[in-house]
Amino acid sequence: MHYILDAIDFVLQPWSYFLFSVIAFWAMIKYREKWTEPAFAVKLLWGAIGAIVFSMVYSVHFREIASLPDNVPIFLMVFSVGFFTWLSFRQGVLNDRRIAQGQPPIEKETSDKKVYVWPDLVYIEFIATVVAGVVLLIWSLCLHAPLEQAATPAWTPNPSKAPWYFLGLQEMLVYYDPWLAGVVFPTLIIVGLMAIPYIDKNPKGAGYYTFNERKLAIIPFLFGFFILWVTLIFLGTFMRGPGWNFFGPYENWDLHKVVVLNNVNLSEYIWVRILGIGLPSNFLLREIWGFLAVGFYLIGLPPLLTKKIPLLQELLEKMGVVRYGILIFLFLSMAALPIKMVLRWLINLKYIVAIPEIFFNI
Amino acid sequence: MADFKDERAYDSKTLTKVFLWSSLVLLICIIWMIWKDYNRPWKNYQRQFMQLQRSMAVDQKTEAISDIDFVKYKQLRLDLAQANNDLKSHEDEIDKLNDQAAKLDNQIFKAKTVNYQPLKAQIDADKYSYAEANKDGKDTTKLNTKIQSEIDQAGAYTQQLFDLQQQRDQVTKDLADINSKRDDVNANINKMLADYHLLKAKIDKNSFGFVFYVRNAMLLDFLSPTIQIQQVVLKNLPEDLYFAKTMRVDRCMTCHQAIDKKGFENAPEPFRTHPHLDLYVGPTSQHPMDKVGCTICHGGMGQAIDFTTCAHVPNDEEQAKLWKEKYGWEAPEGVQSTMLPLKYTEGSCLKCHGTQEFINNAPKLDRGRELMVTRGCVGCHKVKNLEGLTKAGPSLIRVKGKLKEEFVEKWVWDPKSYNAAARMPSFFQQTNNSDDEALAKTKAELHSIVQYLYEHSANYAPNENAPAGSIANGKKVFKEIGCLACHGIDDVTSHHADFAPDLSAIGSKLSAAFVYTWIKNPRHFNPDTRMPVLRLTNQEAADVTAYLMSKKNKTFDEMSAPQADPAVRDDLIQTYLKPLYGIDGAKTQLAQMDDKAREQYLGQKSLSKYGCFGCHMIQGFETAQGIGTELSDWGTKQVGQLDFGTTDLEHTHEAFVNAKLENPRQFDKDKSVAFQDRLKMPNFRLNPEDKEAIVTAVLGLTKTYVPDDMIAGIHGNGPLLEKGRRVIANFNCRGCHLIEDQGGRIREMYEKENIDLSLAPPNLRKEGSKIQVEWFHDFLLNVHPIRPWLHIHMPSFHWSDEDISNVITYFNLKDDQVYPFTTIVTGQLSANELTQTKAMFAKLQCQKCHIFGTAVPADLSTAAPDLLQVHSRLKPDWVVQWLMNPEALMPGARMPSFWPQPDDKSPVPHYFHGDSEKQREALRDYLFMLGKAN
Amino acid sequence: MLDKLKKKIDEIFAQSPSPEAVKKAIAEGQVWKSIFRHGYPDTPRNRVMAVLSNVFLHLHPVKARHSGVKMSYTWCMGGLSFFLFLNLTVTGILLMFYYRPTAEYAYYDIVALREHVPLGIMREIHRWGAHAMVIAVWLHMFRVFMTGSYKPPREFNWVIGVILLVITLLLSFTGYLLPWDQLAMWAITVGTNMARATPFMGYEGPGASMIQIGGVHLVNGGSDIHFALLGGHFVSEATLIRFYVLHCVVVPIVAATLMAIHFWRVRKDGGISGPL
Amino acid sequence: MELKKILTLLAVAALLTAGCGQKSEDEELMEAANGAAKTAAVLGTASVSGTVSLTGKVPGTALFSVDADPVCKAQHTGMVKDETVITDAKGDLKNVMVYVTDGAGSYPAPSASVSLNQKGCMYSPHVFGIQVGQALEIVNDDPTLHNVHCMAVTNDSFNVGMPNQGMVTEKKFTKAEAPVKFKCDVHGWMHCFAGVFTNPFYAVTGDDGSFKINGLPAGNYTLVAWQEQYGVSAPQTVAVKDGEAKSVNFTFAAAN
Repeated sequence: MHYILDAIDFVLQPWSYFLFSVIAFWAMIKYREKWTEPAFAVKLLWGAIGAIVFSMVYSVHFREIASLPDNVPIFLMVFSVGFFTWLSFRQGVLNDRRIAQGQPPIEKETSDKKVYVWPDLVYIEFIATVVAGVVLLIWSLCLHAPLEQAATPAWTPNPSKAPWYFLGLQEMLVYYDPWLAGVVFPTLIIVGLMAIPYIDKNPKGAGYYTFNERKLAIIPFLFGFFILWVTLIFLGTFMRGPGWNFFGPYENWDLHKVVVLNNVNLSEYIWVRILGIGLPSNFLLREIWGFLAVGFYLIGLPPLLTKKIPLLQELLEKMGVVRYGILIFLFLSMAALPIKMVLRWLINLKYIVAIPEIFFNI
Repeated sequence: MADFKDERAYDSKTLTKVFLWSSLVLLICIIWMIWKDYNRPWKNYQRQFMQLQRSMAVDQKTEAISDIDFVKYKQLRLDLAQANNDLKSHEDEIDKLNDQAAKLDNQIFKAKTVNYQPLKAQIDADKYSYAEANKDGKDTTKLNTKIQSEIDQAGAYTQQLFDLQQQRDQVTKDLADINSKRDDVNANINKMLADYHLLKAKIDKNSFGFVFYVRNAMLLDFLSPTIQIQQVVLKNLPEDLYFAKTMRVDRCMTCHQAIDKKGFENAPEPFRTHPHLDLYVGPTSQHPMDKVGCTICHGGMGQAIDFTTCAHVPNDEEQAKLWKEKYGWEAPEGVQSTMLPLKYTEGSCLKCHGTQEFINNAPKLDRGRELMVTRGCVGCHKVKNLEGLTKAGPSLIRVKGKLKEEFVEKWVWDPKSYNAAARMPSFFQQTNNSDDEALAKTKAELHSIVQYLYEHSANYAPNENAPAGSIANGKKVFKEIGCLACHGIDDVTSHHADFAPDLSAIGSKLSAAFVYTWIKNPRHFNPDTRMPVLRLTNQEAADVTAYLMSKKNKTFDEMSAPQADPAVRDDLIQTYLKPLYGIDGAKTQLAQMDDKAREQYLGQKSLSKYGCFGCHMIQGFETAQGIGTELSDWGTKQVGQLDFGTTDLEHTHEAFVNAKLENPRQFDKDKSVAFQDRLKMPNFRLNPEDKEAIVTAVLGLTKTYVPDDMIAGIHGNGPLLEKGRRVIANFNCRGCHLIEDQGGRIREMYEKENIDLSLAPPNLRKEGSKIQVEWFHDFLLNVHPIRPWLHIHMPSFHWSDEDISNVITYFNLKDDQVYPFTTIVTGQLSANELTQTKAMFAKLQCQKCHIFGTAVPADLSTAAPDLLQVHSRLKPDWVVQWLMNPEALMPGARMPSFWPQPDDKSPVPHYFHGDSEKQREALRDYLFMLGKAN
Repeated sequence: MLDKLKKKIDEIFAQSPSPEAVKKAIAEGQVWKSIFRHGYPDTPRNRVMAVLSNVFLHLHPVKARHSGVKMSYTWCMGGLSFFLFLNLTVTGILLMFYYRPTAEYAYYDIVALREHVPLGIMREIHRWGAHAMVIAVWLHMFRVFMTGSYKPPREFNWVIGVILLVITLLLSFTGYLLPWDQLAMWAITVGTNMARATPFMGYEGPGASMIQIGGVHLVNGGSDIHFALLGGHFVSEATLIRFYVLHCVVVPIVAATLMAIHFWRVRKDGGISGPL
Repeated sequence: MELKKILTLLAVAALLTAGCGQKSEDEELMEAANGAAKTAAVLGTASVSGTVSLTGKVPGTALFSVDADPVCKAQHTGMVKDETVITDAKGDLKNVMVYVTDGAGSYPAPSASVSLNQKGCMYSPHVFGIQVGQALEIVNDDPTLHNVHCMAVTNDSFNVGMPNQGMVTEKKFTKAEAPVKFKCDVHGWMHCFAGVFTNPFYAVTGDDGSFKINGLPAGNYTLVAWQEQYGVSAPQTVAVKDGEAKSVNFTFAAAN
């Protein structure tokens, strides 16, 4: 059995984990008709439960990590997000079929009718409250809240992890410096979320589940939510061990694991390796290539893309310059993370712009 | 339901059903929650303890009843009946008196409340008005008169009250008189039944009655529960939480209910009494519960009251298994301090006693610390309070004159092949340097080390003119004279000392001339050696030499020394040179060295690498620092900071240090480490007891905050005492002598071989109050036999003046002698007294055993010290005490007591009017007088 | 004798009013009316009254879209988030009775909750409730997005929702430090280290070194936003009290205020969304 | 599980309190008073007897000199026989103490005392038994100094000087202990042994190696024999009925 575990550990690397999640995401979108079928979904559920049971039974290490009290919410999150994704896609798919046949969505059938809030809504609210109370009580009765030894700066636990819901951000720190990963990107996430209603001018799909009518809104949102948030939390919880090194889910967290870290800055690539000149002493000159690259990415790329891709042109026309500009900026910002990830894996790129003198590294 | 048709999203009935069931489940959960909150394991232990106490009290009560003298009891009952009967005839009188008492009580009450108290209040109020009026400048004469008259009146009332009270007292007394007989009998009965009543009350207290259940019932137990958490708050031993210190609170006794109660020594855990109540926990012990608590010694979370969360740690696998079954124990995780396994608890003594040389009541820890010094742990590892001590191994400054090169190579290559009991640890042929390549390299290193040592050795020539000796007699002398106090040898199995080298194969190591010279005068070879001179005659020394030279290890002698390959040596040298000169530079450097220079170079590097100078004096390494990790607070190092490598050991401190001592190199297992970077700690081949002792000592090295006033040995005379104890440890005085009732290890041989213990070296229990300082000083400088009948000799040590004064100060302070410890006061005997004393002296036949100057008793084997030396040797007060009860001063003393305590049946009742104290003083004065006269 | 008694009992039962009558007497009595102002809500009027006259229920409209009250549509996640918030408020207040935010006591007060405080389980409820709330809020946002419910006229309420999401995370994060154990301290250390890198405001952030007067850095380790957040260079006792106040006073007040606006806007923006 | 435990506990406790609370102090004490006479331990009528012998090569009797003290010398002619191992021709051992280690109760000490004489610079008897609380009368019959050095471990040790002829010292032991060594520090050869027991069931073998233990109540007993040189024998068990006389023999193996 440990061959299987070892094989999984061997296959799972940061890049492959990312690749697999992107493939899964693509499959989720592509084969939505298939997997939203209840029968198939039940199989998926059993598969997920089976995978976890398998891991718990055969890997002591996984069991230990998974049974840390503060990691239990992760399972709650994974399963609830999974279930509700299915639920929304299921309803979306059904509605899409109806819409394709020229019928209104299911919600429309009853949305014009009104019901008294007492008892219908109030009652289910009560029930939901009671059930939630039961779940919370049982959870609390069965699982002690964690309490380790008293706080002391005298020694640092390894790994030191942020609360689980921030592990996505902590994972970003691998690829970007804190000012980006910890400050700029979170701010952009918040701003971007707030901007959604003002950017998404698609009048369709309000008040009912649908996919086909809102593809352009749903795919980027879910990519951000699933790939860049939820899976990164999972990764941060189960696969980041001492020294924030990557470990397979069944691999023991060895304190002494050493990982090759020969990352190279863009400036070194160009000045030293390609041009063979050596680094200029002035940092602005030194980082000129980085500035050019970033400048091109943020300023040059949008017009270029817009010109080349008809869909974007259409959007520009529909939305107007300002909205479109913001949209493209947010998209590029979101794409910055996967791009840097890929660059890191492919060419060991450390920084595109590296000016440690003023803590300005990109 | 309603009579209108409405749009509904849900079926009401289904919703109701769901609501009903989920609410029910919620209710059950809430009940479950309250039950879980109420039902805590510690409560169960307290109930069990009540049962235990109750059943014990029931047994004790039965015993108490059987102790009652029932004849007397029955008589008392009859007496009581009689007395009660008698009282019947006085019924009228009693009634009358009672009436009178009631009436008087009423009158007193009235006199107080109606007359006196209101008037008193009025006076106070008037006094206030008077003061106010005076302040305002008003006329106060009238007021003053009023107050005066009121005071008079109050006086009258007081008198009235006094009279009434007297009458009342009289009535009480009259009543008591009438009842006196009955009350006396009752008092007698109660006295007789006191134990019985106490036990009955105890049984009641520990019974599960209705009140018990109500007081401890769920949801009612916040009112006044009998089952409660118990704790001690230790204000003077705060716990250091880094940012702040907080009070240490120990709640262990919540379950360990009998920990400070006598009588539960054999009770099942957790109700057992502390095994050393006289020392710990007991209110009169040195470590009382309310001052010291539990966790400072045992570790663990004092505030926790659950078996697992308070961080119990089992002694071994077996106990762990038992605990898992019995208590659902889990290994503690994320806990401030886990408990020390019980077998290592002594280590905790170091928290407060760390600066002390030995702790006496912690034999395992003392042994462990001694081993850390004698085995050389502290040569490489810095350990707080064990610094600057004599090196563990012999000096190699003149090794050339002592050992053959071949021997040294064979010896270091594998010390145990020479002598399994040797203390020299094994550096080579260990698990991380036994592959062919490493073997070749280590051989080269060893060869160079020896070359270096011999190149850096001074010359030495022993005395070659030893007479021929007899092995048999040598063996006898060796065994009897006291060599065994420090050295071990395989001919003697009843005692094995390891303070100095084991001599079982010494003949394969040294030359006869060296041994002879060494025995005669060790300082001839090494001026700093601690080996003493035993004052042997030339013949005796030659005999011992002959004996020791007969102790050979044939197998070892026939072995050949490991062969070093110069090519491998050159490779090794290059690995040292490369980082400095680069590959080509290293080659050039090497080429410039001749063969000798190469040996010297590698020898020096290897000595540094293995840290040989930690234990041996080596020329060129006089100031080198030990190569090991500092261990001063190793016990509180985070487990995460220990490198367990790929071993499958449990991740605990005790597992680590045990494994490290078992096989220090195993942590290199599976690793790819360059030859020169591999673990170097040698294998000490410790036996299990010694290993456990060292583990105890190492685990005890912690960084724990203890306020200065709780630290032992640094207050008052502490530092002076410690200086003396340091000397005692350094010269292994306790190898022979019992000091502070510890040590005297050679007695083990006497006990095992059934030799009379009075032939063993003396117990130095009261030496400070016994021996005069001047004599003590002279004796230590120039040792001479006091007890010529003893085979074992007090040797002549090479002590510095400082050592001697430290030891003498130590003994005197320990016995509460007052500085400068020299006052000698004796009495003077009158002529009459002298006559009586002389007669008494003859009567007691002291000279039957005691030497008296030149008069020596016929049987030396039962002889006792010279009485003519008493005046210069002994302190007068001690002599008197000794005469009274030798056994108390020195258990097992041969000197009998002639004044048996407590029944003073003196054998000499007629002298000094039978005053035994006078008699003893007179004898003392006589002895002092005699000594001075001679 | 027995028969007589039985008869008597029967008589009493016969004379007593039927359950319906009792119910009616109660529901129409003065006391009931004074409290509820309406009868048992099984007629349209009473149902309307039930919602309108009850301070807790009046958040709701009297009637709602049929499609909107479906569990499959709303997942009840918004409601559950609110329930968890209330639950956390109640357990949090109880915890405040036992907890002192100082370095001496904080840790051992939590130990006491675990070991022996009556109903110390409230710490578990509080902690797990907090985790559950984070998830519930995410799912609520997910649902609102998937149903396109942020679309006009609900744009602004979505914005408030996003702020509430951030507030939820902040509540959880500030509370994470309070047990004052290694887990807490280092999670907060990792989490707050990023503040040092805030552009211009953190001393390790880009641009901070440019803010200087006469060679003196104005933004340094003792003056940057990280220092302000922690009350020191590192997580210490000062941080504990800061986070305590943030967790128990500041953030909850902001959260409650925004929630009120959020709920109010739900009503004003047309209740639960539905297809037009 | 816990609940069940507590319920049982409740029930047991209720019974206990009910049972005990009923009996008044008077009743309890009077009951005990009437029963008191019955509880004292009573001697039985059974007996165990036997012989202790030595197998293997019987060592010759060692001799030693007492000339060191003229008083002692005067009372003996020539060398004195060592009493460590004394056998008769058949190899039967004298001075072996046989006693019950298991099965016997506690018995009050008899009022008669045991006496230990120092006569001719020898202890007599050389081995003896004594009960806890029984008086030991130590007598010095010699006109020289003796000291009685009792090397007890469990009991309090003592060391009394007896310089006068005819001097008597009385001692008692508080705990069971066997053997207890006595010696004289003035005369190195003088020593003897006592066994302290809580019951009267012990005997010391005579010249012919025989012993007899009387007064045993019916029951099962474990016996051992102890000899100065050879230590404690393997235990033997014996069951006796009232009036029965059983035989138990012990043997020691001499070291060759």
